[in-house]
Amino acid sequence: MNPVMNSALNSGMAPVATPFFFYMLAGLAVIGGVLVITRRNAVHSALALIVTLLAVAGLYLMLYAPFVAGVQIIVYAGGIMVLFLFVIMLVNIERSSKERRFNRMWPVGLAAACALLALFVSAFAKGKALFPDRMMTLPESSNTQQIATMLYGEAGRMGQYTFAFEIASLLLLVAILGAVIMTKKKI
Amino acid sequence: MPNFIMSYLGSTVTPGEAGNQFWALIYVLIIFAGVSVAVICMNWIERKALAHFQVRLGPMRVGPHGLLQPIADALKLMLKEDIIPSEADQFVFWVAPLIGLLAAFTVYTVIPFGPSQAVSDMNIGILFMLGVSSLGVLGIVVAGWASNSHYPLIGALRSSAQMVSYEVAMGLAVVSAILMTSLNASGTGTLSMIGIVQAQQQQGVWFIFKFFPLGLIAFVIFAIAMVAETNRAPFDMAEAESELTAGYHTEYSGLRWSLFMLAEYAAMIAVSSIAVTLWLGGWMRPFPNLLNAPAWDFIFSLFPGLTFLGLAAIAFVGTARMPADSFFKIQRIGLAVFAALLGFIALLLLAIAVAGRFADASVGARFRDGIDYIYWFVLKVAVFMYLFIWYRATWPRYRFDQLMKIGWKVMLPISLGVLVVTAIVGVIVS
Amino acid sequence: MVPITTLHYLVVAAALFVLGVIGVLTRRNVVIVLMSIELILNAVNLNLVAFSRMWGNLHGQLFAIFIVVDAAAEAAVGLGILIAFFRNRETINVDEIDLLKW
Amino acid sequence: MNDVSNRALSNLDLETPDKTYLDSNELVINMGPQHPATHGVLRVILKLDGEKVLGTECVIGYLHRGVEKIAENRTYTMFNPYVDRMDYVAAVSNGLGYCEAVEKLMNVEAPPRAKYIRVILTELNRIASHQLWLGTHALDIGAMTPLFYTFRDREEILKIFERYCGARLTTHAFRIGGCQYETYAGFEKDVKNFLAFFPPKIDEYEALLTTNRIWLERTKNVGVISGADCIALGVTGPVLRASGVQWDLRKAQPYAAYSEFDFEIPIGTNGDTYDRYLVRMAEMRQSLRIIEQAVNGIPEGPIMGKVPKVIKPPVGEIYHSIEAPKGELGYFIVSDGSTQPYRLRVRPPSFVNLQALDIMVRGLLVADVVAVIGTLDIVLGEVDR
Repeated sequence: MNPVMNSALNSGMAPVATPFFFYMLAGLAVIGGVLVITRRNAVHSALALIVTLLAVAGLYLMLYAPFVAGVQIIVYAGGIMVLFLFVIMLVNIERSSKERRFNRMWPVGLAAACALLALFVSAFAKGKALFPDRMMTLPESSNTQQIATMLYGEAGRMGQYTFAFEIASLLLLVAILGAVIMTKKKI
Repeated sequence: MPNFIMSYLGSTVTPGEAGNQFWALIYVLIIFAGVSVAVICMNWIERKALAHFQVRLGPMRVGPHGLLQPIADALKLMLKEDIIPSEADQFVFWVAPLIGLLAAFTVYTVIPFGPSQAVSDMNIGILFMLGVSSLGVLGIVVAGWASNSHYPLIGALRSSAQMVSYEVAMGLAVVSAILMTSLNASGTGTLSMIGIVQAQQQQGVWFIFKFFPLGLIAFVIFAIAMVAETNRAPFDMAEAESELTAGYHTEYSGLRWSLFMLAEYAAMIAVSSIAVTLWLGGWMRPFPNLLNAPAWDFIFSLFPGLTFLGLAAIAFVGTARMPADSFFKIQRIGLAVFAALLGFIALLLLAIAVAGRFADASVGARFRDGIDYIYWFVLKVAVFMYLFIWYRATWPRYRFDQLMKIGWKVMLPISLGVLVVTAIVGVIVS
Repeated sequence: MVPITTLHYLVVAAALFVLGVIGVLTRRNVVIVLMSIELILNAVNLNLVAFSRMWGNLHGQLFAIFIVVDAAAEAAVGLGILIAFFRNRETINVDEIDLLKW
Repeated sequence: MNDVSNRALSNLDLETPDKTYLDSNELVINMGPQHPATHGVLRVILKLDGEKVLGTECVIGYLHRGVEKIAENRTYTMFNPYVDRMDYVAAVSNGLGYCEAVEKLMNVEAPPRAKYIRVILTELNRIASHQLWLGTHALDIGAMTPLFYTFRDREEILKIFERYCGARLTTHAFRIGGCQYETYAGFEKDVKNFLAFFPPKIDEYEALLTTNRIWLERTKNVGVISGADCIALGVTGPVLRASGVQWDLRKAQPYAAYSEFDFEIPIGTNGDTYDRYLVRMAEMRQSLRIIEQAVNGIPEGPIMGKVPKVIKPPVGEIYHSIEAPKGELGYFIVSDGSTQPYRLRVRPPSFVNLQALDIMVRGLLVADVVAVIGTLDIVLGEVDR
């Protein structure tokens, strides 16, 4: 057994934040994002969005957030995007695919977005010092347990986010009811 | 270089965990080849078993007892013209089967064939698996839409609704099994596939028998949901032949169609692996804690070899029973060679078992154990695959609204109830 | 190569955010507008998770999970409104959805 | 009743029942003529709301061969084989109906032995037809296996046909005035063997389906049609009887030797697909009863009545109908005294029963359309003629 392997074995996990994977995933995400807003056909947009979502899930893995990555894949790629595709198929898009892609106010919108971009650029350029160069190595193997502890608490103590969690579940319930009522034909 | 290759042998963790990209790649290739071969075998077995259920013979012409039929089929499908309808959305039509295939095969990165016989041991293993296998529906939906035809569209709508709703019950059943992993001294559960099996080993019980009948109910719910999830009979609404001609792949032909089939069977094996891992003790042989003397290890390690020996015997009997006509000469020779091959594998496996017993080198013992683990895992999965065929031969097809009714009004409440009761019992016990 | 720092992730997130904003402001198809909103939410999530790693605690990841919950609720309600609207008006273009009452 | 016939007549009017909403997902689907579950070349245009059927329109005629017109250009004897090609799964029944109609027109009667042979073969054919129906119907609903079981057992019946007349499917078994062939040696033994062989097989089919949960869910309360609706539409056969109307021409207007046998007419109560299934299963058992009585009491004697070499019925017209496996099969023949019919009209049960499809499937789902087409037991050769 060579020493390199040994050290990798001992540290438990080799560092995953290699620049190559970062640039690949970031590139995929941004290209997907561009395709989402430029494709004429909504299904193509949805497929591009799925690519973006999966790439972002990969980025989460590189940020030592495996649980968030899993949730991203299950909820976003497996749930929300299927819902989107379902709705795209329900509404007839043949007509809209032949029409103008962008609305009449598109120069204004583009200008506003550019202004936002400029704001971001200036913020990142000027406030670089605000984002220190350090990258913590989070304990990956107990990530899920720690998130659970923060959500539900432990040893009979309420977690920091238990109340927020309950509110979120209430929000979901309301959303389900709202969606069901709105899509019903006759109320 | 030999040193580099050898470095991993004798290790007790997965290559992903060891950070060994070389062995991870080898494992990926082995799994890819293994799953493809398994799908081919499954194809033959399904046709044969289904035929015998239905008082037919099944494929008999291509090779002895049709053994070469899947290969002939694969060749035919590859050579067929790849038709893309002119009104179809070319790119999406082209890419849809690949999505399904990718999702089905990606799942295998975390399936534990043994404590170290997996590509990687992700600590969100089961979450990853559920998530990625749920991506398969995207391929189906998109294929149905891209065909630009009514039957595929209805098939796609059906399957998306079906898979999304059964995922809920499936997920809840899985959670109740994950709850059981935390019933150990430290009180921490795990989402890792390997960890789940090890938890069953530590607690000395397969989760299907844990808190009887809670584990059993959760398992049954999962077993039903996984049939619906893979669009197999009696839930094969998405490709219901008598209603929608062929459902979402009506417009597909040739290689692209065979990719859908490959994805479907790979997904079947994948969900069966989840069930085996969560409830049936994964790679563990029967009674690993009770019968743990080295002698028992040895006896159980003979099983793979004996199984192949049995298969070889069946093939030899088949050879002997073939008509003595000269017309069947080539077939007889072929079957005899196949039987000899099986016998050779059997002898090899038996030799490894014996060598592992007496030569106590770490690599040799590990190799023996590895074969043992993989054998028991594959055996358990094979039972599920047989059940899939059995369902298909026995039952009529559910109607779509009945399927949704069962999913939402029966399976979901039961799985929620099982989850709650499991949690309560778990708290009381610990 | 430059080591990957938090700022790298922030730049990716900013790019996704701006793309999302462009989509929301310029596209006519409501479905794509909703997808652009998902893009924006993802950009925010990426920021939060990157910050979580920067500070070495999990609050950012938790917030990301809450945002995913939010996104699911938003998608369900948004698409519900969309279907109800399409059923009544047979259009899904934002600039034709301009009546408060009919 | 009037309302029913109006609904049946407004078959082509595929209006959406509720117009308060512009429906977003109204879909028109063309089911067939190339479709695995339309039993041949039936084409059904379905108007769907999602998966709910709003209306149907049957397009038929893809298998039209002009059988009735051919009859006008053939002598009575020469036309006899053509009737086998209408309902090709129940060719014997077709031949029986035609031969009896011409006999009635000519005022001759087949001798008793011929009548008994006719009854045995016709009832065997009824069983074969029901077996084929069961297999394909179950396959439509998704159960593959019964198809192969029924085909395995149907083979025994076809073997008897083959030994009797040389043909398995289009038998051309009867002649005007009686039967052409005397029974072969061992006919009675073969039939008796079948009588012993078949009852356990019916139990086998029933074990697969009758109490199967999925089968019950798929067939109960699906495609319900009331007895009054059936009568208004002229639906006959097992479909009518499953709706609770006790109407069987074998009892109502006995023909051949049916008046001499003791059997029951199974009827249903709800008129749904499950009842039609039960009625046909019971009919198979009743057919066995008839065959048993016939084969035990078969008289000796001639097999051909007194008919001239050249069949030349007197001027006149006749309508004669029999209970085919699918319902009332009637022949209306107008004779101008020549060797060829002036006009021949067939009342095919499948064609008439198909009219009920629309009112049976409205409001159901696509999957039920397939089940209902299967339960109507249509044969397109007979619908199109």
